[in-house]
Amino acid sequence: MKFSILVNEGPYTHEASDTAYQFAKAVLAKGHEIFRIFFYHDGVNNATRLTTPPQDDRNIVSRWSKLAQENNLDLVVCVAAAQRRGIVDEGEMKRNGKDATNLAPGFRISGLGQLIEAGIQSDRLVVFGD
Amino acid sequence: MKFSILVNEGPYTHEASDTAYQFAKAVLAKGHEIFRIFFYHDGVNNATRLTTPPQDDRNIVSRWSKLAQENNLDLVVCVAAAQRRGIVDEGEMKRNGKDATNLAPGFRISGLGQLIEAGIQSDRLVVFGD
Amino acid sequence: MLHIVNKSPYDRPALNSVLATAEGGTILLIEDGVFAAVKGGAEEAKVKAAMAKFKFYALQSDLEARGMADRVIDGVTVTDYAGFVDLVAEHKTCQSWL
Amino acid sequence: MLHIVNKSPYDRPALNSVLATAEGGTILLIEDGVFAAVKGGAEEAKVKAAMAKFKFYALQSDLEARGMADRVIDGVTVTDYAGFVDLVAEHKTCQSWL
Amino acid sequence: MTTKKFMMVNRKAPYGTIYAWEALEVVLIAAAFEQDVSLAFLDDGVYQLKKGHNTKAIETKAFEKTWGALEDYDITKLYVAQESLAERGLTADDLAVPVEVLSRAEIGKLMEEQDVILSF
Amino acid sequence: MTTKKFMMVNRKAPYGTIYAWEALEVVLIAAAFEQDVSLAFLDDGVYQLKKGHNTKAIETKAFEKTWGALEDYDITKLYVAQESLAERGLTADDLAVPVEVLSRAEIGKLMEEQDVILSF
Repeated sequence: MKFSILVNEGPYTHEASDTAYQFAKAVLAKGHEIFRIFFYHDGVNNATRLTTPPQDDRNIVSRWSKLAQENNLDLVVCVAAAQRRGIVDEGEMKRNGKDATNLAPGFRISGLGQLIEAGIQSDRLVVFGD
Repeated sequence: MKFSILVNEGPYTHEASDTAYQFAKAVLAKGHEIFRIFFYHDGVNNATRLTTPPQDDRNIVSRWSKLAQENNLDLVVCVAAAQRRGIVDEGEMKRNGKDATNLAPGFRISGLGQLIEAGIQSDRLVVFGD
Repeated sequence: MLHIVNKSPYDRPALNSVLATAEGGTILLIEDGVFAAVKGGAEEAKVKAAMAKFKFYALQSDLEARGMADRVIDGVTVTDYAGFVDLVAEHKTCQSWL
Repeated sequence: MLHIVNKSPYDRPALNSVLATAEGGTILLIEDGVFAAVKGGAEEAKVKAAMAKFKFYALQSDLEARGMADRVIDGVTVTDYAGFVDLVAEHKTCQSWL
Repeated sequence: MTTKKFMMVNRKAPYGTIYAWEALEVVLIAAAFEQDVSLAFLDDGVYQLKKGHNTKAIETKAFEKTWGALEDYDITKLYVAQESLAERGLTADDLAVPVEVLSRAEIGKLMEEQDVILSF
Repeated sequence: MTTKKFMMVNRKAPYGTIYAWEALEVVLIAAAFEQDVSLAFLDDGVYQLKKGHNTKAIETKAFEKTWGALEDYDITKLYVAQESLAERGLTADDLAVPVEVLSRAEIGKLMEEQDVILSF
């Protein structure tokens, strides 16, 4: 079965991001496909490579990057939500005249249409948020 | 009278950051002093210069920077909360082996002790959060 | 003490918690907390009863944003940010019931 | 439908909202929602009564984290993430009551 | 393109948090994808529809104009829970746009007919 | 250094959000500054003190050890609302550390004596 996941909260602040990650792992372990994981609202903050969590704590951002790399997942960050919150890739940096990027490996920035497409193309869309 | 302000939520997501800003302006307009504005929890996300809000919307980050500059305010971002969430200045970039910074002008990163000091030194400490 | 409440009384127990904890004092309703200052809802009776022990204020800009400035419960004082600052200054401590 | 509730019943109206809206179905309690699955509290009676119309599940890891795995209300099925995935797969739609 | 039934469930008050606003952005995109979109307003979500929002002093954008524009996007299915309105002392006359006021149970039945439910 | 009476008011459940954990970091710093620190637990905040937290599966750090360490920082004033415990089916025996169980009204009186109240 084809799943998509929507993550609406940032890392550490709300458990939603942890729950979504554990759920995604379980979906894959069950042999299902993940069509897309979409990050919206503060969920876009899962995609900054500038975090440095305490050494004895989980690294939520790199955990997502690794999961994406190992399973060829499509992690999409909403561009409008990312602009409001300062999540930037090369293209956004140039377009908006910024002087740095912070997008972590394995994520890409795109439009909200990618969320609707995920809803259309997937058998199930599960929302994690506050 | 000497005020300090604690901001616990990020920009746009929760009204707390707006309310804190309007309150700070009103404190200054009344002729009071602001000893410090401390950013904790997701409040540290007020301090990223990488945001690009829609053109017809307020720019929360640059609004803080401007207020600080014009009134010589001390805007302090908690270092532990900033590390969890990816808010980085030059020193943090070097210390944690990061490849970019995103701290906006007028903010500085420091320890939680600065919040306690604000509580000790100020006549009033007002908390804005979720 | 000045109690600052920023949560809707229909969504969170913040206001209930103040009323059940503090003997009296001043309650300032801000952000979504201003819904407690609005006439006609199920929470109105509770706020009116609490007026015996608490003085209620509500922030004008948050009432206006929500289209509620014209239906504030009698006895709730509408104030602006300057008044908010004065309330904080007048009370020895303030507590935000987050 | 699968209703996913991640809010404490003592802090938010999410569970009440499900019970007042859906005719029946399955309710999965996760995150702070698992407090609704715990014996002995003021919300227990409501959950027990709702069992006539709803099948209740609670996420084991969230119960364990909160020290509540040993006091789950009889009739609530404790499940892990694999079970969570199965529940989503078995129901045509799911709704997270945020 | 495949057309699915999308319902956006709004249970949060406006302005206190951004969820309501960003939910509306999803609604407009779903309409642009020519999906069968409906909106449900329950609990504090009904406050989003209150007429007369004046957000000048809090410096954020108000909803009212966008509600009015939904019809241009062929979004006409706005369902509002009667119980939630009544609990807050509101009636359909207090709302900025025409809506269908239904009981929670009726909205619950409509939820069962959806393919995708997005909640904010 | 000036000593002030700081009270940290905890009303949120642990793990669902980070507030409780980051509040604890403030408590430890306040103690390092030799302030007169007390903690109040109301509403869902009482869940923070429940004994037997096992966070291995959710991969976050548990509170229990830190509560035990508070005494080393001379933090001994932990006030827990009786009504909040009872509402959740808990008693003082369910808690990971010794606390003073007080009525809400008694905690309300202690709040009045504080210089600074931080809420999370």
